[in-house]
Amino acid sequence: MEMQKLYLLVPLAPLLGAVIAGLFCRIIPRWVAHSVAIAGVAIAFVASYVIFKDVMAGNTYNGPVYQWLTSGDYRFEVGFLIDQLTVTMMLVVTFVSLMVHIYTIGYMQDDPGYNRFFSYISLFTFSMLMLVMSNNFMQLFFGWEAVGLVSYLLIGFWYTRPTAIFANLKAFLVNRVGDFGFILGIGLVLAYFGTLDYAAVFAKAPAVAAHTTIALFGEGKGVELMTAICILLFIGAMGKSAQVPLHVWLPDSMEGPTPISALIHAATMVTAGIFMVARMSPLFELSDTALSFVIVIGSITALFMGFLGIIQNDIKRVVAYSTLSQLGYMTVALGASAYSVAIFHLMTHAFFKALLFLAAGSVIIGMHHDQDIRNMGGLRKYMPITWITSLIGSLALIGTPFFAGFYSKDSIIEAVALSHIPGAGFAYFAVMAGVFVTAFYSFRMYFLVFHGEERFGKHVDHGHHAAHAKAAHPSESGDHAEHVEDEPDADHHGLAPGQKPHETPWVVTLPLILLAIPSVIIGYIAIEPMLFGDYFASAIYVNSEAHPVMEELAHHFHGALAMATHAVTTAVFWLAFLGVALSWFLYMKRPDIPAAIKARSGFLYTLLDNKYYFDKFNDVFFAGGARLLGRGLWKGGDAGLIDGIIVNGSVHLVGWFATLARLFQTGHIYHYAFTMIIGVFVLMTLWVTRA
Amino acid sequence: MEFKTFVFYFLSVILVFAGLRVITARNPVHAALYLVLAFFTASGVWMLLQAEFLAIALVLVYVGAVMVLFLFVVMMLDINVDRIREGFWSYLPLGAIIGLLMAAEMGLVLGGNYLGLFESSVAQTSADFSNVQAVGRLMFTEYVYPFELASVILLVGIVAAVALTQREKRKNKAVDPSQQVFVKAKDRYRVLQMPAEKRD
Amino acid sequence: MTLADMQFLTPDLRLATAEIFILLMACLILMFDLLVKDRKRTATFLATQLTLVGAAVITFATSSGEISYTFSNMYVGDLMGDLLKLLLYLTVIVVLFYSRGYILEREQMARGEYYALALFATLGMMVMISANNLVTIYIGLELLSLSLYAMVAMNRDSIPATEAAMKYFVLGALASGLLLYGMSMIYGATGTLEITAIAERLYTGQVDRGILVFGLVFLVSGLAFKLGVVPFHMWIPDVYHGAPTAVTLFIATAPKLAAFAMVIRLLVNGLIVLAQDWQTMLILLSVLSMAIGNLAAIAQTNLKRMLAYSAISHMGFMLLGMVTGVIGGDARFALNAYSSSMFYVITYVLTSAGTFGMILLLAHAGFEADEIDDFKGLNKRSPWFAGMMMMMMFSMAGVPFFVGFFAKFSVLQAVVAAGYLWLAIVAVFFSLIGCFYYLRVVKIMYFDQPLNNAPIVAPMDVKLLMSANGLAVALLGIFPQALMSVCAFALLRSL
Amino acid sequence: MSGTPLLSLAIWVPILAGFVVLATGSDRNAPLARMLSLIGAVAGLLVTIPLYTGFDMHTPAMQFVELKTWIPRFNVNYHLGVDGISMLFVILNSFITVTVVLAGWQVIDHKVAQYNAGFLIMSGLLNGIFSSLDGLLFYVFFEASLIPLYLIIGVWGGPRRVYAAFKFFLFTLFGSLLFLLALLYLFIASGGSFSILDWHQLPIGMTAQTWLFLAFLVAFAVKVPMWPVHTWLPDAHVEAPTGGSIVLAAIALKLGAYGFLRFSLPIAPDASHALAGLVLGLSLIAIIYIGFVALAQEDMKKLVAYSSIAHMGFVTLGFFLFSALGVEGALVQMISHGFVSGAMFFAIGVMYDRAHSRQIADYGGVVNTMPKFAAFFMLFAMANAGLPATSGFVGEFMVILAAVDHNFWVAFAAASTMIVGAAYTLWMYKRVVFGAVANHHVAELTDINAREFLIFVLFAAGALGMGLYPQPFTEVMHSSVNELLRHVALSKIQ
Amino acid sequence: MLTLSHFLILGAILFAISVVGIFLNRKNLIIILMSIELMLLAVNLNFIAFSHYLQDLAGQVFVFFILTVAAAESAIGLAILVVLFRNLKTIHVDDLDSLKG
Repeated sequence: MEMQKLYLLVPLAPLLGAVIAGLFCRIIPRWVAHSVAIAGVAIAFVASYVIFKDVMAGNTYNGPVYQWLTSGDYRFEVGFLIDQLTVTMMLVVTFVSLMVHIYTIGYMQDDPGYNRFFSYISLFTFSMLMLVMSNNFMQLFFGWEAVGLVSYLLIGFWYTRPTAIFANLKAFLVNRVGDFGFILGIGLVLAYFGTLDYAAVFAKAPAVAAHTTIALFGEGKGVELMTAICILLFIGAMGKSAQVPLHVWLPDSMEGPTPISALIHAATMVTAGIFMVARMSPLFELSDTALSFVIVIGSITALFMGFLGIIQNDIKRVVAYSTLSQLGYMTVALGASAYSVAIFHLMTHAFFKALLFLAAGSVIIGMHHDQDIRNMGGLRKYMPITWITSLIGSLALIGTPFFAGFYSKDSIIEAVALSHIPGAGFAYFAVMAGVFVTAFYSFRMYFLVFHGEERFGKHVDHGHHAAHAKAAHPSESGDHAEHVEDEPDADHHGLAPGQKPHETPWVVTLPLILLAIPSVIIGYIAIEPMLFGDYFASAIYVNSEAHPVMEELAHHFHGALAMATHAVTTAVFWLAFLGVALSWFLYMKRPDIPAAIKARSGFLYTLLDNKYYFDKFNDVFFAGGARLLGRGLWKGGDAGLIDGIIVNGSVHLVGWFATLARLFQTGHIYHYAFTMIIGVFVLMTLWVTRA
Repeated sequence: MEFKTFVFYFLSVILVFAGLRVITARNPVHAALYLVLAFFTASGVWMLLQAEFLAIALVLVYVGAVMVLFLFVVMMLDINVDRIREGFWSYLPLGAIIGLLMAAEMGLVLGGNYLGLFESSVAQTSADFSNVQAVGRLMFTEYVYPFELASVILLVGIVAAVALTQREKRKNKAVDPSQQVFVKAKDRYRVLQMPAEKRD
Repeated sequence: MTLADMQFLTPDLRLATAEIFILLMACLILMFDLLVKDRKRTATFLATQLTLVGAAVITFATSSGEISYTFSNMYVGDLMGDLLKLLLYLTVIVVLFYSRGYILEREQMARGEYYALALFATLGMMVMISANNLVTIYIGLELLSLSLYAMVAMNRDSIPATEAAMKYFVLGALASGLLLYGMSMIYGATGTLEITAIAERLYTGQVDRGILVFGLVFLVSGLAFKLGVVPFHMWIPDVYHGAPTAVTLFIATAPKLAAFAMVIRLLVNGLIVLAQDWQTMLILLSVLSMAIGNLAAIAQTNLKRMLAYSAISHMGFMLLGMVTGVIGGDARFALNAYSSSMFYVITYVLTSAGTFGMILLLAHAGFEADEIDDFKGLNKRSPWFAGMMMMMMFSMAGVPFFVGFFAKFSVLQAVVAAGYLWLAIVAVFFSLIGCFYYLRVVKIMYFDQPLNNAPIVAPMDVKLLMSANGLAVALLGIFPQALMSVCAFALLRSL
Repeated sequence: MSGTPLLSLAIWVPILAGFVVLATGSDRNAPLARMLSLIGAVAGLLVTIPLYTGFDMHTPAMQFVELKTWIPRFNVNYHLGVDGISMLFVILNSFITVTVVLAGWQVIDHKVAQYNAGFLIMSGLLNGIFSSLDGLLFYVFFEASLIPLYLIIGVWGGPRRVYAAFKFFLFTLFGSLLFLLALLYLFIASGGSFSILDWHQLPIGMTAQTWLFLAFLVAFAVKVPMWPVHTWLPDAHVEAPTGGSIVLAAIALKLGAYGFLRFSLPIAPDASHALAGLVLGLSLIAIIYIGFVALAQEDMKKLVAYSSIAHMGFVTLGFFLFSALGVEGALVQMISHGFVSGAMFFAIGVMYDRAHSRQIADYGGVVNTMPKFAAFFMLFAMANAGLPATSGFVGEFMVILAAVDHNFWVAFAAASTMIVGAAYTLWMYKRVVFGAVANHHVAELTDINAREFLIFVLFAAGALGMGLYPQPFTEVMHSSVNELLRHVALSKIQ
Repeated sequence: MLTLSHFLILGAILFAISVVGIFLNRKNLIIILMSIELMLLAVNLNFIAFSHYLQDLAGQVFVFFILTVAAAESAIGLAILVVLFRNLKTIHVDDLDSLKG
């Protein structure tokens, strides 16, 4: 009983913080808002920790909170499933969230939307917790959409920026495309299992899956039910976790304030998809086709999004593309049936990616809201803490042995190597290549920001922000001074000539440090219990006969230390090393070469610069096409055919008949008499011939 | 051909001719006179049918009263004869066709020897049978109700005709002195401006 | 028939007391009026109204509820007749009230003759209602028609009025000729002029059907003229439009009751055996009326003219009830069908009186208020009367809760019961079109700005009567049962 | 309590209040008229509360039944009663009336009494529709409710109000006249009964059922409205005053859908099954086609009007899945749409009152000057896009799930609203609310006042309450819906 | 041998003539009034013929009433005509078209 109240406390504490900070955002002072919000998340974190301990003691829970809806034979409930998987996610979410909350105090201190911002991120925490703690698909979907909503709010936080409100709409809609598949998947689950409760569905799944095909494409062209369900659910995951081709929203979502980007991309929203697939492992295990689909999509994302990271100049975008790539890794792991590895990577990635984002934010503060890495360089001297923590994060990201990222990433690569699922071969190539690419662009950014020539303060605007500035001030010449305060960063970004960057205050650096610690050690600590122990035994199901990846992986595993020391002998390590070395050579030693390559590579560079034309295609085909279609249907169908021809046409026809009928009334007696006589005549003719 | 039949055809031809002339006559006076002719011949036809009272009444009432009234009005109203033919010929074919068709159709229905009503089946009334008396008796007994009402109709005819056409004369030529007192110069005369030449 | 056979019974005058009373009073008023110096003719007016009230009392008192004949079966007294007569008096009383102000402002009409003619017309209608003989029907019809011709022309300096009178007269005479021709054929086929006797002879057979149907065509044409259904409707728009509104009001209301009675007497009482034939003819006319009436009304700008076309369509609709009485020789539905028609006519008369009354209410010297645009912004000038007019319009359009809906409903019900689903669809379709122009009047009153903001000046009695009329339309819509059952009962006891 | 004629009160209290308000006459007494209307509306709402509290949710039978003869000549009765399907709409309608009276409080400054009376009378008539158990009584209320709305659109509407009012009236009348014929047919076929409940038991041949179904379909499709007879709705909405739009969207559209449940499904079940494909097809067209059309709109009201059509597409879709989940989902969608679309129209009205434009292009950056408003508007925009935790989600969710059960591709098509619906709503929101202040009109906007705040709170309470805990709304439906489905499953052909 | 049909057909011809007279007439209104008289004459002929062949006097009585009514009718018709002439200064049929449409 006691624990159940605690479960309830975990999501409700941040919700309360969000509600107070949100509803009274115009009344309460800032300190109240952030205190309330931080307190809420802190309570959630502490409670999560208590629950974690409880779960470790073997007390899992699965039960309803209240009955949301009943209809026919179906019952929809709001309830919690608390097991190892859940509690891991809860800890990760609340911890990262707490860090972000604290960091926000410093980062947003000049922003007039301070209170509102706290409300949003607390609400986001709440949504994410609802998502991970859910024990049924309905609530999962609720959390799923709710994080979408908050991400929409957060990306559009600076609502006067045209790019921001464009990005948030895009994010929401692209996510909706995923949700579209997701809800259909849920629908199929309900249709064939009669319930949305995880436990019940998982219990029935093998029996139902064994002999159920559904005739989606006409009679005789059945699709295995499980394949259909899993692919549809995964489409949802593709939206949330930004897998190709639904990844397009993520880079643009960098329009939000940095901590948000961190929160969304590192720990929470994007990992929802990974979490969901892991949660659905009992279903995915039943369809090899679906797993193949997952692994192929994941590997494409991992490799090709990594390439894009190479050419980005916006510090946050580089990190964003690396996130995309890492999400691809996780997805690949899922596809290889290594769910626990995916979750493991999710966790380590949460720490080091949050760290990287927050560090990037710190740099941005230090640079007075200039985000272009070409304007940086040599910041090491001015921002030591940020430098160190960034280095740790980058090392973790590229998979340096002993760092957290190493353990998880290496496990993924090995798992893929061992997998026999169709598409695994391509996936293996992709992840291997990805290692090199990741190392290259991570350190490209690192070197450009922290080392080398100090390029700031020269007032060289690379044009990246010009658009921002312009769009944010459409009426700069006007007298709207009062609006300037709404756009703090737009007002004074970049350092003035001669100005030096400075280290950020402790509220910013403290989370960096706190995040740096797990980025280093969590892999070493957690790999054994998480991957090879029975930690996830009850939460994740793997069909070890069909997909013996984890068992074989365990075979090769001889302890965390051994794994790290052994790494030097693997290709993975050398690939990463090569990447770092190359970036050092190109950006530190011979900075002229990249420009030359850029100039020569022509088509390839254009392709990358346009992000494989996904955005253009979507803009033209989907957005433009939909508007065109809408306009066509409106003007042609509604206004033209229905109203114009049928409705108004009938009216005109009636009007025409009316005029005609009037014409008969000529006013002349003889016509009147004639009409009467004709009447008699016709009647007479009809009846006389009849008689 | 029996004499009665001959008389019938003879009268019928005149009747039809007169009828046609009524509607085609150029001058309304002629038309009225043709109508009189029609009434006379019709009266003859009615005689053939042994409706002596009505035959006489037709001549008396119609020719004697109604047609005179018509003529009187025709004379009274000065009618422009010039415009009379306008449009007549263009409508004639259609009108004639409809008329002929109608007559043909009616003839088709009425032409058969039906009801077993032949001249032979009609009992010849005795010479002392008075049609007038019979009709009169019927009128004042069984038909007393419509008879009274017919009188009301005549009354309505009178009332209406008077109400419509009577111009009330001013009964009194006196002028109100109070109005006379307030008379102004402009009430007494008006200055008219007339153009020297007629304009369009 | 020989003289010896004739057995004459002294007529029972009691049955016809109301007619006799009206006749006497009309003559008295005619004479009395000569003595009256009052330009307003208040005394004449009051005497006329009292006459009608008196007639109502007499009719009520002498009504026995039984079918009884007198004047050698020329006259029939039954419940339907009594009911229609009572409604007739009421209608004429209302009409005269509404008209009073209007005719006072038009000097030539404000004469004793106007009232006398109105009484003669009423008498004519009473005769029609109680007729059981072709002669009586004809005489009654002519009495009504001649009075109306004169009344239309009463405003004799008005060109439209005299033109309307002339058209009415010529076409009316033509229609009389058609009716008479038909009667002559019926007479020839059956050998009698008495309606009940005709029915009997038809039942016993041995009557030439060809000539009967031939006569029927003419008879129906004559009736159709009186009802004003297509293609015998041509007089209606011009006469309604041209006649002084007070007379239009008269023509548009009371004679519909008489025409209905005439249809019942001639076709139902007399020629029910030929129902198959005349029903088919009437279906034709009815559909045409609904079509032409509703369509042509749309294009009108003159309210009187619009209402004239609407009257055509309403009479077409009313006929739907008359054509569904006998289905395949089965007369089970007759009572239902005819009583729905009767209900329709009565409610139409009520509503129609209100609408024309509203025109009279707005009219004043030199201003006819008969253009639709004259009603612009009426809601601003007088919300109350705008509301009344709106109720009339919605009632005519057949929108509940107004009585017009129940009228349409009961007729449609009869049509559907008879299995003429297609006919019901046609009727409904044209009602929809018809709805447009009623809505337009409401639009003019409510959505548009007034052309002048003058408040409505009218005597209190007229205002009260108008309000009562409007409320009756609404109240009968909420409680239609009483009138419906009265109609059904009256017909039950009379057929 | 059982003796109190609650339904009669629900019908006649607002109507009488309407006449009382009318009696206040000219605009000199406008404050009095407003106060009386509010009292009338609130009283009307209060008398409906016992309908819920006293409702027995375990029986499918009609409750609070009142039966009096009305027109014995045609066996027409004043027969009222509600079941789990209709009861909620009576309350919803009375609730909406209160908001409507409040919504016009300051905005309507001419013919105040007539305006408010129009809404009160209409409220009573609409309650009458939902509680009629007699076919003719239903029809009478159904038709009569056209009049007040016609006047409201026409008198207080926008520049093209005449066209819109006529179109509205004639379209709906067109449908309802065929409906009348269907009623008459049933009257004859049932041997002279107008009782809807009797009709439910009436065996009817397949041909007759088909024709009846089609007649019902036309009538209700116009009212819902379904493609292709929907074009009156955007016009009516655009021209109607705010209150008119609210009632139109929140209640009037529900009449058609309600008609399907009361008439089409139970009276012609075999035809319903046979022609379900047709209705499903039209519903899907409504969802997809109209969704795209909404995307192209430049006028906010028109956009929301089109979105209403799309949402009502879900309702008809849900009905013709013949499953409890689908039908209840559709009912939930109807109620939810009452809150959400009402609120959306009110929000647009709030902006219109200030800037006198409904063109999206005339706005931009409203959030800068009206933050409170923007927050509420966001909530309702999200609800309109079907976001979980708002009522908009529940119905859509249920219907989509039910549709998957029926046919995957139907669900696939229906679920596309997830994308398109979000696209048009949020795109509009973005263009209107977000961004920098677009022009001086926007700069001069003032944020919502206490009255508007109150109305928004009322709507928000409905939308959020239903989204978070829909069970109280659905549990009262179960018995009735199950009974209905049982009925629909039985063949009427003998 | 005269039969009923002879008279009826004569009546029919007269009736047709009068009808044509009414609607073919673009001339003055008086001709129309005369056509109406002609039409009544045709009807009367029918009645009398029937009366004769049926040996029933009722038809003749009817004719008597028709004659009476026709007389009154002509009086009123002519009165209207006179009034109309005073207003329009014409009784040309074509000029009566102020009411139409």
